[in-house]
Amino acid sequence: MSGPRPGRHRDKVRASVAEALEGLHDGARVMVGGFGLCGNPEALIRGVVERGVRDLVLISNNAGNLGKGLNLWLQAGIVRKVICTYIGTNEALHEQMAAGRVEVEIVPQGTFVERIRAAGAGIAAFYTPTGAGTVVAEGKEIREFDGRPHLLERALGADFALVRARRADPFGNLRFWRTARNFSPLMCMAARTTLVEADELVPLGTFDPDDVHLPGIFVHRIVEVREHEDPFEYRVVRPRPEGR
Amino acid sequence: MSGPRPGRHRDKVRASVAEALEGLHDGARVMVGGFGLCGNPEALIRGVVERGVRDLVLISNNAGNLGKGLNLWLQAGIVRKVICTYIGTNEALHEQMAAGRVEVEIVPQGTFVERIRAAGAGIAAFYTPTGAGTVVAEGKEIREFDGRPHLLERALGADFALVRARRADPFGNLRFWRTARNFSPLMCMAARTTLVEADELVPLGTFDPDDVHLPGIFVHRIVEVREHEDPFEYRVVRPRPEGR
Amino acid sequence: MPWSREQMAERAAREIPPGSIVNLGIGLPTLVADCIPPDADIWLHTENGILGMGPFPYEGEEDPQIINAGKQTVTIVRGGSTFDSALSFAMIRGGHVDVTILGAMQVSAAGDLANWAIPGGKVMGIGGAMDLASGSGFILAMTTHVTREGEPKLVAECTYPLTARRCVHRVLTDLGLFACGPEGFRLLELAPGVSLDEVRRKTGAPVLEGRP
Amino acid sequence: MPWSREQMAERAAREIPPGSIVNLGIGLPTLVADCIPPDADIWLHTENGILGMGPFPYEGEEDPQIINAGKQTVTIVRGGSTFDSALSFAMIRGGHVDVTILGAMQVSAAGDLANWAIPGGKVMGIGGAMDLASGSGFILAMTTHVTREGEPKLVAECTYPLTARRCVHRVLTDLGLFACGPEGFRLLELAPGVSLDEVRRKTGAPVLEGRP
Repeated sequence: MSGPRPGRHRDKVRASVAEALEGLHDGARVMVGGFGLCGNPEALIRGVVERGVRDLVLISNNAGNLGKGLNLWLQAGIVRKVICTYIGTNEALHEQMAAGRVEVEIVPQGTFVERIRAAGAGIAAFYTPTGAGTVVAEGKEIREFDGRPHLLERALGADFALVRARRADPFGNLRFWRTARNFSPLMCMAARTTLVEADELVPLGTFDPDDVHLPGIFVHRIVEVREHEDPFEYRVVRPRPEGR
Repeated sequence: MSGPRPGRHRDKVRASVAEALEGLHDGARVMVGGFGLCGNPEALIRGVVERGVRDLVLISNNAGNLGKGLNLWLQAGIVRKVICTYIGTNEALHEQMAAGRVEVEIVPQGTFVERIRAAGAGIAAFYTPTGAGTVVAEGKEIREFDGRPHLLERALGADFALVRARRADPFGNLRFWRTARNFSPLMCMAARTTLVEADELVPLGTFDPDDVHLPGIFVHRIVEVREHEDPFEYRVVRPRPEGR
Repeated sequence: MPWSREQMAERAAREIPPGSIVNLGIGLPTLVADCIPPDADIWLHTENGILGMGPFPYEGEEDPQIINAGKQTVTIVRGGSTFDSALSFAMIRGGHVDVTILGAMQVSAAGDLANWAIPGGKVMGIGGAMDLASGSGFILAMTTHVTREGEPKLVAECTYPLTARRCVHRVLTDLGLFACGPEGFRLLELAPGVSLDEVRRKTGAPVLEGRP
Repeated sequence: MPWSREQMAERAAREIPPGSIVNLGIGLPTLVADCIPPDADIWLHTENGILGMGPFPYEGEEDPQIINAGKQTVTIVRGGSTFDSALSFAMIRGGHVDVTILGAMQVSAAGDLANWAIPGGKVMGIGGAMDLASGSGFILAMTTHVTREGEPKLVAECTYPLTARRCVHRVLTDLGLFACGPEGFRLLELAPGVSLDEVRRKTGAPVLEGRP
């Protein structure tokens, strides 16, 4: 008997970060875009702390670094589990792990993003050679294809995705800037509700149809945030040669 | 002992269609981009007939129509098998099938393109709900995920991909035009050797890095072809209202 | 009087909530496009790679490289986007398309759909039908109530090759609108002047009344 | 005398055929970028989403949103492109990257690679290492021949957690260049003034000479 679900593709623009975060609840599975501190939705990340939710499952490549980005969530103690690919020098995460306050699941990066894409694309599971013969294979189905062992990996979805875009139109068509794109489009596809923090909100029709990085079908709420810290994680430069 | 394979990412531009098709051999598995007659690599399609190869396995959504596009291959009798998603009014294919001259494998379109992407992305196989409980499931492994039956579908690769692009630079970075994009980027990823017929060859650096639809890593040969028929398959228009 | 094709299209359009993403199959469903209110923020998806498909182009503005899944020339609305087939089917299979309206040859009470092949007929191919039927949030099947020969298309069990099982939520015919369910087709609305008796006579499965 | 880090980088660069797509891991391999001849049509891939990565930016031109997989600011060359991580790993896993140069903690004669974790050490994570090791057409491992404690890094069997099995084709150390194989490490080149004896003493598996 039940009819179609209510349409979600109108009135997506929110006036504030707090409004954009409405409904984000304790225990939610939350994907956050960015590669390290590059391409972080900084205002949404801060907003989640201010909202006061807890027990979050965070799905993000790095969970911040240098006390910035998603380190705020770890410092605030609102994360129960992190699914990520790399910890490295992320002291906040090392500390929380060591203290037993945060469970950490480490996934190879290509598998991580492919699992996220699979969730968004309606693919339940897939076979990848990555991780065969390693600890990553433990407890997973292993199967040979073309003479090579492959692991069965499951789709990885979420309740919410929080991403940063360079520009968004009111329908949620997005463009990203350079390597700030990374996991964000895939996370938008994989979450039930997708929140976009756009550096700039532009009128509908600004983008040529061929130039949309991610169509608005995958986006549910948009908040414009013009100011970002955009910290350097490792600022490396070379001296400018004479005469340039 | 064996060292790295020779690099293929230089001197990609070919002076002629015949040169671009070098090495395309009898019995080759060939993917051809396009949705019906939209976005066909017209010159490469003709070139294959002129080359005189045969027993090809053609992987393409429709295999032409109205005597145009890939119908040329069917009329020339150079196709042994077609893997496609739709036949419809394609009389050339109906005739060849009926006469037992061409074997036809029909694949649901979403599964078709996902299998092609999988081949390009190093995913051996995946589980999709599409086709469960239908003839498509016959002979395939069926497995439940989240309470729904899924089919195991294998990656679908090829020896060659022949695609049309709107613009290419000498490295093979591509941009497509509107719905002429369709399967082409995925086919470029899935084939051992990818041949691009570009409406326009532009200098390196023409594209902003964020605006490349398909990076040149997936492209091996490029031929510029400025003239195309671009036939309408179903030209439908509406009358222009007065005063417009 | 049964609904005309145009009236069916209008009725179908009223099934679409504002703010929805919609895919319209080939044939009857195509007519629905013209009945969608312009201010409803309804976005048309076509599986060959457009979100925000617009009406047929004005004479002289047609582009052979801007087509719909039926290979007809179309346009792209303001805010529309184009993309490759893998992303397009990610939208479909991933459940991001809210409403899909598909033609049908047979629909079973339980929601099985057959719309791609007639036993013994020419094989036409599957196209995007199976993915659309498996992936969409809500599927409305749209068909005349009976075949040209008077055979019911709403049946207890499909005898034609299936497109997908348990996928159709509602069926709109020239006689009425029905919800699929394990016990039968539940009547939601009758075309004006059509009797429940006539519907029952022309339906190959129980037709139920009222809320379940 | 063993090769310096810079000499190793130069030697590694000579392993890359012109016209190749190359991914350079974090650490030692990063140095190889500076040794690639500018006219060799060698394109650097970084898994966070650049094909055609250029050198570090000039002072004042750095952009925190243009980084490599080590999160260092970089540039993009003419003809370079940026893309999402799914496409980037499709390039890697799909075998489209011709040459990958990775750091190593241990490499076995058969080509097993361990480069992401030390038993009992802090867990640093996997990042793209496993995908790179499983997916690339040719893998060159690059490492000092022994640990700071003098333990061999070229071993019969890895004791550290594996990154991938049977993936390394060649190993470049400060002492020489070796091909992996089931019977041992086959010597391809010695650093000047380094003796085969020294290499054998510092290697935890057989070191073979000549063509197999």
